[in-house]
Amino acid sequence: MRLIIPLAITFTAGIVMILNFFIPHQPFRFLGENLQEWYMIVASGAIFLGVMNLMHVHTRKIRLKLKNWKYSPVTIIGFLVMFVTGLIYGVTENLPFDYLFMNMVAPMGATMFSLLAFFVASAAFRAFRASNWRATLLLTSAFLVMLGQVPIGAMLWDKIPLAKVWLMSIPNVAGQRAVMIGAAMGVVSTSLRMIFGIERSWLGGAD
Amino acid sequence: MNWEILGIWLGALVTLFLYSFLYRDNPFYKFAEHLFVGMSAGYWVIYNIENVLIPNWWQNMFPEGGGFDWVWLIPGIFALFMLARIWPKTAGLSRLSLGMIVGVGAGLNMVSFFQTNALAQVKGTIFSVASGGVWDIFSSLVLVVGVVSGLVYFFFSKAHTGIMGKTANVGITILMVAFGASFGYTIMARLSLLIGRSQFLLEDWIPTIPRLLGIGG
Amino acid sequence: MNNLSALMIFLLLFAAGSALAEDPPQSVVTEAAEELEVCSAVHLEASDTPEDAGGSVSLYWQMEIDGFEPDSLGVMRSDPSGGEELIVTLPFGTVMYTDQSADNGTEYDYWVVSYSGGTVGTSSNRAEAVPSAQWIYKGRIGMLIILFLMAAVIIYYIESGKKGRKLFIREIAGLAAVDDAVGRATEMGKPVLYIPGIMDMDDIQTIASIVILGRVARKTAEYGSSLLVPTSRSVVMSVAQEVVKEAYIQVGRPDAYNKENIQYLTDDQFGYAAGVDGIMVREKPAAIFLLGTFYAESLILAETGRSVGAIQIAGTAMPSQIPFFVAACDYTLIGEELFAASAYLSREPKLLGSLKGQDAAKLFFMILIVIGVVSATIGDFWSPLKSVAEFLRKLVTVN
Amino acid sequence: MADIFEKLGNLDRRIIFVLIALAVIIPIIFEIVFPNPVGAEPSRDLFDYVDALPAGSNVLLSFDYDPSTMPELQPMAEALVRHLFEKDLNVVGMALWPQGASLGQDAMSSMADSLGKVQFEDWCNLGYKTGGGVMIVRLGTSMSAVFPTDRDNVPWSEIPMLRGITNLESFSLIISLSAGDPGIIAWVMMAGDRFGVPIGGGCTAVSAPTLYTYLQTGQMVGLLGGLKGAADYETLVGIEGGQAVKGMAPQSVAHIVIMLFIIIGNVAYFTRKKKGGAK
Repeated sequence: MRLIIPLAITFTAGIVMILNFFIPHQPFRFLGENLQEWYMIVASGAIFLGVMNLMHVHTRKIRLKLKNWKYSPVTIIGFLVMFVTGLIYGVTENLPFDYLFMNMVAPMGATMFSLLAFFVASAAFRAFRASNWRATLLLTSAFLVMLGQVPIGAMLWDKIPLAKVWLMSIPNVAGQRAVMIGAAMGVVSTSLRMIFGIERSWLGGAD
Repeated sequence: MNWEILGIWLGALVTLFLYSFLYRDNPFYKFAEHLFVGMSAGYWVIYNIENVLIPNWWQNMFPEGGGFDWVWLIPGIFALFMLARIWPKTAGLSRLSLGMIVGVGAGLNMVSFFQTNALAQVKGTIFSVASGGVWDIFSSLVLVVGVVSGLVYFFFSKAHTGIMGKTANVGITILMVAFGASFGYTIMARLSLLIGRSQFLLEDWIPTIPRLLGIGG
Repeated sequence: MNNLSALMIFLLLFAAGSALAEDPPQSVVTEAAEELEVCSAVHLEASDTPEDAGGSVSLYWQMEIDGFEPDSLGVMRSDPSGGEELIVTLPFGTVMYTDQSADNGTEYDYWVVSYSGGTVGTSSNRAEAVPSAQWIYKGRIGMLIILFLMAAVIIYYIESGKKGRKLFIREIAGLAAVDDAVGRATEMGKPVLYIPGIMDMDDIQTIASIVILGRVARKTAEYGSSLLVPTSRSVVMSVAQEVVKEAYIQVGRPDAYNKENIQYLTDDQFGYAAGVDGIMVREKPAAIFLLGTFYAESLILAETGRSVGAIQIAGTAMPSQIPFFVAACDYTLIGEELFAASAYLSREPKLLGSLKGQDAAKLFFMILIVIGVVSATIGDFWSPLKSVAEFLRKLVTVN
Repeated sequence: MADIFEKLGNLDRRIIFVLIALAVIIPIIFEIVFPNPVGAEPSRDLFDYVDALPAGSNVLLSFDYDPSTMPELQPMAEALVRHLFEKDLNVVGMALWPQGASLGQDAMSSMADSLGKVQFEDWCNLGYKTGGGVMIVRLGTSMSAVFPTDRDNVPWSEIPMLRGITNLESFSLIISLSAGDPGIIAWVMMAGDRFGVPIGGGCTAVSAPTLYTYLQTGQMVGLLGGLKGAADYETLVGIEGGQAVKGMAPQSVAHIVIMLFIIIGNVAYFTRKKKGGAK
């Protein structure tokens, strides 16, 4: 019983969003556009739940002196500094909030992102072994494309860049398409199961 | 104190702290990681307030010219239901908001995935394979066979044996070639990021060291 | 009538322009420019904005190039009652406008005037239009039909599954390994780490991942190993708490449920990656699940997980990230396999039925592709078949 | 001997990390520049197409990007503009992205100064116009109607080089430097397919694979993909030590390091397998 109303809301919202795509007429247009915006507002508002959880986890860690609790104040202070400067100064350029973002948050993001340069190398070293013929194909195609990306490929043989273009535009496109079409079927079927309440474990309900 | 140089130093220090993770977990990384989680969480809260809650909600509910648009109470109430999770007694209300979120997501995803992931891709695969030279014909055939056999690989309700199994094998083979190519191709973009960070350290940060020590300009 | 007047204006201006061009000395041109009118909009076309909720008229025009340039343009409208109004002032250079303030079924007259020095200089031809609302996007009918048929087939198989029809499902290696992975974690006394992707609850891959989380949670509850779920979204955290708690209750171990294990880190993509990396190296999980929507952080997580020696089961429908999971994880659910997971793990007939429905839909598309390619190819030599291919392409075209 | 391979096969990944870091840092510090031979690639196709255009032809260059993708696209813009000027082609610039107009202006005016080209006679910049694909279709009927003036409000009629230009069909080639949507795809579908104007382009590495399909179908005459494409064009045009060519040095070294590791990994794997088989 406690699931009936949420499921009814899911059903209504889902059907409205689908009809909105096919029917330009009111009220679907109005409802469809608004529902998307409403969703955004609810999800944005929910971020307070998250940060409360974050604060709770770290204060608890400090209180109970759990492993690595000494670092928890760093998270709490980091959060408060951003939150308070943001509330006081807003997001205007060159004010403290923006300064902290540009000089700390953004560089940290860029650094984490750039770790990928190292990880692609270690993953390639470990995973690209010609252990069976399928793995050999994976390895060969990766190797050819890498060669084609840099001048040394063309130095070895001027057809290598062409091989790269072929691999990227034929087998790569074929593979991506198969994955995409298949995934779309999965999405349609999963969405249907949600909208019609066939799968309801995500609401914490029995199946 | 020069704010610009301080900014470069802050950026450089957190960059080096995070890179230290490549060696192994250590206090510097732990510090930077905890700082990053906290600061970015703070950033996103402010971002959500400034870029969604104020313009998309508050200013819609109380338009500039004065007045009050009651429609915008609805998302406000749903958001409150969501926050009602904080107290165990009212936690059940959040299911109503979850129902809304999942419904919108399911409906929206269903049509958009179906359009861009299925129909557009099928359309792109319907073409004549008989154009161009021998090599072009071969390429076109690989493309079509690749898509169709790839789809056979994803069949769940039939055992992959006999002709079905052979076709699925062709499918997974083409998928592997595709994954390899995609992996090899992406390496360049990933290296560009590292080059960017290295340039920051080498060209922006290191030159400030002699200046701070009073050597050179 | 409208066309005629437009033509006349155009001819007049053209005549003025060409007469001017014949004047040879430059000084004369400057003098003449003062006599010249401000250049006006021409070829104004007004039509009901197609496929909308009504109340909207699309206007297109061009600018005459001979003459001096106006300060701004005004779009004028009159309705049958005779009332004239200026609906918008636009900067010079604009060549299109959509009037959103019209009433359905009313016949409006539109014209564009050029302002110069605060006064109306010239005006364009008049164009009339009647706005109306439409009930369907014409370009999407084909998609509607296919989607409806597919939904019907999937629901049919779900129903037949419910009725107890025996349904087969092929082996999916990554899912067959779930038990082993959780069991291994229990033996080693180490936790299981579950990453539901970095997107929010409106993302269908996240939803699929949360459903799988429910099944995995039941296994960890049965085996008695601890389950860590760091999330990047508040809503996902809430749902994950709900789902895991329910799973522990169903298995009869509500005491073993620990709310603190399901925590929010940050919405930031790489902040989240940094936090999860930290959890991986410090908690040293024996099994890691990476299921949901992933972007560039996929390999940051998978390589770190690999380095702590965990069994990793990944799955995503993001084509660009699958290669990295394939390279760094023990098992990878590719695309649709992620969506098949909940059916596979639960073996519930109604869910297995939906898989059967998906297969039927794939078969339909495969046949569509094969017929399309064959008819397009033969169509190159024997034209009647070309129209078959054209028809199929049109069917799957969405506007 | 076999022990070495055993060790190599299970190499500590931190050794790989160090070598990758060195591979990137050393070329940056020492400003190493490698030769960049260009094979039979889509970038050469574009170069050859431009090279074969008769002097005095009109070329439309659309700057459809913003500062975030400058590292990849700006070197392309500079190399392309230089080539177009050297071939005495008339270059008409425009932009589908707001900030593209000024980025294009930078590339064209600096190159024009050094090559002695005159604005309004050899080149001009029509600026940015909103509307993407719809706007392109209108360019197909009349250019001056959409662009009554250029970027700096100089009227169309006062720009001498535009006299012979009525619509898109007046151009021998359209080149779009594209960071996304609207960009090359809009040009191919709206200008190439409808009006039959040849389309060439340059794009970021990320979007290149999608666009390769247009090369295969002949809807595009050539394509510069990412930094490599930019470096190719710089080489073909003969720019010494260009931005993109320089940027390719750390890329090349790091790629070679990764490839060497893949080879080492496989050699070690097969040596061990052989040893295992002999037992």
